[in-house]
Amino acid sequence: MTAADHSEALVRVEDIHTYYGKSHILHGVSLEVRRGEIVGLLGRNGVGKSTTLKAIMGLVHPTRGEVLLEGQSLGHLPAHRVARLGIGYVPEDRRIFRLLTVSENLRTGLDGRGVSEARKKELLEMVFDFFPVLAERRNQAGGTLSGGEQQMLAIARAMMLEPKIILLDEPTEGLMPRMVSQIRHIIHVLRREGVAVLLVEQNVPLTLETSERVYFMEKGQVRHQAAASELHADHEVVHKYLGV
Amino acid sequence: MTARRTRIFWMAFAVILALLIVMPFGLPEFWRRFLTEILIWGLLAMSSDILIGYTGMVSFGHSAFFGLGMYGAAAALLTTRPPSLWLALLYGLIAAATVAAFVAYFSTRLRDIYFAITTLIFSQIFYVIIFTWTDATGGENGLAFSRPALAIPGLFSLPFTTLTLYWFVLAVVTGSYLVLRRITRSPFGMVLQSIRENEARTRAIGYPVERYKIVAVMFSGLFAGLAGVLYAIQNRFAAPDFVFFVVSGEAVIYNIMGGVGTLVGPIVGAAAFLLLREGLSRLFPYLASVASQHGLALPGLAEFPYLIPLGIIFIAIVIFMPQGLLGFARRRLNE
Amino acid sequence: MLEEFLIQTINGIVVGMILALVASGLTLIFGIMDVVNFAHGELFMLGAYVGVVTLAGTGSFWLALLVATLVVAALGAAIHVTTLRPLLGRDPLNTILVTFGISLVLQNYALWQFGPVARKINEPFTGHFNLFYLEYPWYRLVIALLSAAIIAGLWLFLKYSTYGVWIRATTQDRLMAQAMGIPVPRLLTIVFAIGSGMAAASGVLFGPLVGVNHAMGLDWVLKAFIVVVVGGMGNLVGSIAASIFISLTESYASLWVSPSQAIIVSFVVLILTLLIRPTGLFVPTPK
Amino acid sequence: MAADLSSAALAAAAAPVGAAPVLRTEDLGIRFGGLAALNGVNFAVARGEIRAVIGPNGAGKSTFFNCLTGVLRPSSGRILFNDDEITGLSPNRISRKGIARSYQITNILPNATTLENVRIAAQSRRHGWSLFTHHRAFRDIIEKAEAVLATVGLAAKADELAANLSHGEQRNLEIGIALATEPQLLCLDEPTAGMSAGETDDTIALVRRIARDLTILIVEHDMTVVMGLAHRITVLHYGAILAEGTPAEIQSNPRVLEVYLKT
Amino acid sequence: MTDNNNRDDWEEAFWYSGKTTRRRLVGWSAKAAGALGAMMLVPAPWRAAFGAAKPFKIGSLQPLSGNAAAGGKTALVGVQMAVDRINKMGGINGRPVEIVTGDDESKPDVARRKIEKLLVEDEVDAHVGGFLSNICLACMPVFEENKVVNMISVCLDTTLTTTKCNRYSFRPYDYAPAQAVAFAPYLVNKLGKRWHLIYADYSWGQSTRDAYAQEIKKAGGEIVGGTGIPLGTADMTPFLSKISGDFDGLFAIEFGKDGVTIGNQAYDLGLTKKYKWAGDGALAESTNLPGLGNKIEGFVGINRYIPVFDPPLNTAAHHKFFDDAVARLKQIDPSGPLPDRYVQSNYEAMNALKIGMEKSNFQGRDDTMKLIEALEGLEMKEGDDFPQGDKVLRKEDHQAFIREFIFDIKDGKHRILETVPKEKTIFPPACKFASS
Repeated sequence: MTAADHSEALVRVEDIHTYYGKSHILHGVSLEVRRGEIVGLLGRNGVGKSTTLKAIMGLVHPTRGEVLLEGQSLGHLPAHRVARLGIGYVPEDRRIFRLLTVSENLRTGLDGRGVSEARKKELLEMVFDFFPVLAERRNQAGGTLSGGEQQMLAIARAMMLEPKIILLDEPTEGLMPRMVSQIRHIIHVLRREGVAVLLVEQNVPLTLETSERVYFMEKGQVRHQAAASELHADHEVVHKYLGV
Repeated sequence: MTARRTRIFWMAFAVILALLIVMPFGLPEFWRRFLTEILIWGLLAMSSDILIGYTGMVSFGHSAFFGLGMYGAAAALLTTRPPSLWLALLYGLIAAATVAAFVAYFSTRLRDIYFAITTLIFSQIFYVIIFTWTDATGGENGLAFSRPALAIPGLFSLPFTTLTLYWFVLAVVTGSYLVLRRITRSPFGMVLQSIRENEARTRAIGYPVERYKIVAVMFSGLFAGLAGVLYAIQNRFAAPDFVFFVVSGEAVIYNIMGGVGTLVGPIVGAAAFLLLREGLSRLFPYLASVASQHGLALPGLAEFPYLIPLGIIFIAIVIFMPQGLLGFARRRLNE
Repeated sequence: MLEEFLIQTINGIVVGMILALVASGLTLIFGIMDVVNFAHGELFMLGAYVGVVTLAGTGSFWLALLVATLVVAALGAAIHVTTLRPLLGRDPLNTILVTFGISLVLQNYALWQFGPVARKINEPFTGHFNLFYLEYPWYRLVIALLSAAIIAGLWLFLKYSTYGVWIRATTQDRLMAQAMGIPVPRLLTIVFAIGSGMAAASGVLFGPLVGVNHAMGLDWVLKAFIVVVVGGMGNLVGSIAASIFISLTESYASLWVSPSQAIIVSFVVLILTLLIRPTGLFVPTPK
Repeated sequence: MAADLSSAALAAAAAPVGAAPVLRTEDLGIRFGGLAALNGVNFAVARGEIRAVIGPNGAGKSTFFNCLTGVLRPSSGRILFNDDEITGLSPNRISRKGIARSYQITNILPNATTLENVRIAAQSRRHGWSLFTHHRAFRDIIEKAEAVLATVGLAAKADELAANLSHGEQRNLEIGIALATEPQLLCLDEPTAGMSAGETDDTIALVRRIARDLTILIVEHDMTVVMGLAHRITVLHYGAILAEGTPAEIQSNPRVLEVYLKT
Repeated sequence: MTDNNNRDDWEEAFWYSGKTTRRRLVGWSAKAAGALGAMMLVPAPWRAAFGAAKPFKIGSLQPLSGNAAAGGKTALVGVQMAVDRINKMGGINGRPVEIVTGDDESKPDVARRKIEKLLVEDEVDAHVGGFLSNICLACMPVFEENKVVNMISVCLDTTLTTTKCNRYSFRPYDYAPAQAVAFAPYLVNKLGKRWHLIYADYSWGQSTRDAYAQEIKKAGGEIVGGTGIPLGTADMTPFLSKISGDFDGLFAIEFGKDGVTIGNQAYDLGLTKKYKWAGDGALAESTNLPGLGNKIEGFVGINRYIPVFDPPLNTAAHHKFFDDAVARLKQIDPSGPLPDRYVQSNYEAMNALKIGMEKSNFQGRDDTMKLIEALEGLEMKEGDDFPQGDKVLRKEDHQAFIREFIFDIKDGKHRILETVPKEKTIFPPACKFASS
């Protein structure tokens, strides 16, 4: 691991273009997330936010442009290699393994990385500390959890990789307000732990409140970026890109 | 399709058809017969393209339709004196359509691999029945019969020669192609393609999808049966082997090899596969004879199992030509 | 009548277990990889041949079983890397065709390499017990038990091992599994190798009941496919249940109707099951 | 909860055009496993009305649409369309009765042209079983399709592959497909999802235009759209109707503010 | 976190680096093929002896791949043996003989194509071969159409020389009715009166079953039951375990792969101990014996050929045939099988054709009618051409009648129990040639 200055970009996305079949999804997206930073990515449905996260993760390979992690190009590295380099992914619809138990879901990211048994235990304990409800349900099939619990499991599962950054795709979608505040809490905890977060959200207040910087996307491009603190005052921009 | 594209298409069609008409003149007897057979297998493959390429259903039951067409023709040719070409066609088509209707009624309730497996099981049922019911079907030995003449009662009657049989088959296959092409461009055919693209949406805009699928399977089966009748007429026998699911598998292979959803692709696929197989089966004996003319005896070379290189080439084609031989032209042929 | 019924029950279960062993490798490959492996019967046959060769060399049936499993598993891995990986993400139809090509190659290779004469695998022990009017060989029961043990081993592997958890995760969501750092391409190769190894093991186990020849895989593969679909693709328990179900149906049917009709009866039963439970008989329904 | 507000009679009485309800549900419910996704929904919409259905994610809005259009079979209750019971009919039968819908996630034929997408929908009422005539021979269908494309503003893109349209154009095509089936009731599921502000305005205008001859049900998150379009609004929450009323009433309803409008 | 990543590298090198690796792979296989070719270089054989004489082309259609490949491969050995011997001895009418083989892949559609290739394109002068009955039947009209003599060499189906007989096709070996005539008295008198028949449930099995049922009854025996088994059944136990009751013997009509299966499984269930165990000789063909092991001990069968030197097979001619066949079979199968009746009947069919061609001074297809007349009623004498024994090719139906051996299996080897002279195998002809 190269010693890195904290101001240096952890993840840098440089002008990526992606296609789905014939349709051009991303038209040159560029953004960066610094070490330990929480960054929001806002935009309407279908502007390419989720695709951006997938491209960082290596689940979609850009036809042009590149993704760099700590200055190293990820090239066309398959997603499992990207994951092991320290990027955690929490997808939009959570996509937990429904027929696997909670602990099996957590194990998927833990095993086979040469992590010592002791460290594995430690990680599990840590996660169960954050999410006591998961500890209670550790032997229950993932599919039987409630929506909020599934969301926690999805985040916990990503945390097991000890990532440098977590890509969070609409974590509050479909959650009750109580759960939403729990997500807010989790993001704060991640910040405290020094894990960077790239957060895609529809929930603007939550994003503005948790993020340090925010990018706005429109039509497959990043159109605007600003510090979250400025945006609290600047409803114009928010309205322009989100229509709220 | 723009008027210009239409004109180009029909010009190409006319040129290829003309080439096909005169082609046998340049060919020795065996290849005339082989060409006839390629057209027949091509028709079978084309019939299953209606399902694979246009409706998005993969049928492993086409051997049943093909085989029943054969046995239907056999029934007509064995029971009527003199054997009548038109009766053979009629019986064969009725047999194939009946079976297709039966199979379609049940199998179209299922989708994807379940549809495929159900059609496969149905064809196996017919296979077992035909294979073991020796009294009626001749069992494994099948049925042999004589070839009818090309006749219109009261007008003329010509015995088939290799050449006239080829033209007859070419006419039927060309006619079938035109009919199928028209069907795929009719409102009905557009619904089939809509089902392939998006079944749920097609249902949501008011189409009874199941009924469309049943009719599609029946049409497909009818043309598969037609291919069966032609095969019976060409080769003068019907055998249970043709009902075995492997024949359906071959039809699927021809489709994928040639390019699905093009109608002509499957014919090209059939031609490519059959020619490749024939060519490879000749290659090793040929190499051995060349070697022995140069004073070398290579024991075992002539008997080298040519199906091994066939398999390898086949695998390579699937891997490196994902769209099939004609897949690149799909949009153009389809509009 | 009762005697015949009991005998057919035992027959049905024994045949069913062998079928289940063949099918479980197939369903594993099917469920996780979307690969309809038409070469499965040929892997079964090659397993039997490797068994014959090892048995001739060492004299140990059990060693032959082990060697055949490992050799064919390695072959399976090689086949996967060279021919199936390039098809990742393509229409599953392509895999049907490629595995058809593989079966063509393997079958003709076996004929070429091993020759046309039927070979023999001697059972590791003989002996029988009396079952009403029949002498029933112990070995048949041992096959059933061994098949059950191998399947149970597979189940334990899937349940508890790291790779097992990964395989199950990948079955459910390949993309997400990859995003969790599971090396999916390698995992798919391993799964194909395991499936191939299981086919080989069943080939060796079944060898003593029949002769070993190049076409022996053909007799199983069709039925195994049907079983896999009826059991619910990728569902191990479903395949076992479906295997025993179809074998028992056929065995019982042979009590009442002629053998060929018995096959038709079992086919009809299968179609009915598919119509009633279109996605397989024993699919768990996640909420 | 709020049963007094949601009775069919009340809804009918308040309808702007004042006609009898074109669609009514009585005690509609559906369960998935143990979860009640819809629970005793009594709903009515009058002919000519634009009715918005809003509510948080997971409130049952899409499930409600799926029940109306036959994708899901309700576990209890009845659905009446023009006083005709349509509960549990297949989607194609319901479509033929005159209910059409657009989808939240774009649901078109991506590999067909824009015109073909609409034409195939228009053809569902006539000539669908015609086998041997070229589909281009049916001028009436093509004219109908072209008219629909003109309505949704896609006439210029008629020969473009649907997959190559922009997101906003695809959303409008989605509406066009539904319109081409000549419905009496059109259910729009988040028609402006993911659109830019300009596109959204166009779509609002489009919905207003087509609403002259139709009854429209619309599910939407974008409150500017909802408030600008709807005659009345129904708020769903946890599978039940939480409130119903004019936009002004809803905006000032404290319970609605609590569960939905405030985050 | 990166310590275990290397494990993936080999596969990525293969997979993700794409074309270069693939090209290398192609290079390897080309080299391997080259090496293989070099290994096969062997000096040329005799050839110059015939000078410019145009060889006779003899077609031989055999299943060399697919289900029936096992039999087809040994069958082809028989034809090759005969042809090599003929060429060494000066050919036929002063001209060498060349075999043109065709692989029918055990499929009738392929067979049909291949036979047309042999007859129409290669213009063979005559044909020796045919293994699967359905293929023989499917091809018969083509011989008639092209006016070419077809010496069938293995096909078992009775109707080939009865209801579907044909002027151009000959069967210079036995068929089921003749074997039944020869075998039934032995079965009834030496083994037992009451028989249960197990048969392959398709046309050959069914017609053979009928022949044996008729002859066993004629010999004073009784048929108490029958069990059909579908072709290609991997586990026959469910069918076999239904067989019970009080009778003397089980008679099995199975061949090839299914013969091996039933031999093993009937033994496993104790049926072969409980009942007398007999059947068509095809079940215990010498190429099947390795697959049957000791489970076939005591089986009594009938066959036209068995690879033993008991009298009357202790002749110099048979030794010559046997040694040559063993050497050649070793080349196609490393386990070194003994010759079976497929080798024998193909070898003798070719020799019968040779004699016919010599008798009619056959020069080409134009002489086909003369050749047919020469073959009709042809008497063949035991000797180097016909090590199996004397035979006659009956004029009325082109069916030969030959000496049959009733044998059992002892210590894994055939043993002659009784020799049935050809006169005692005669079954009346039932054939009407279409007048041509």
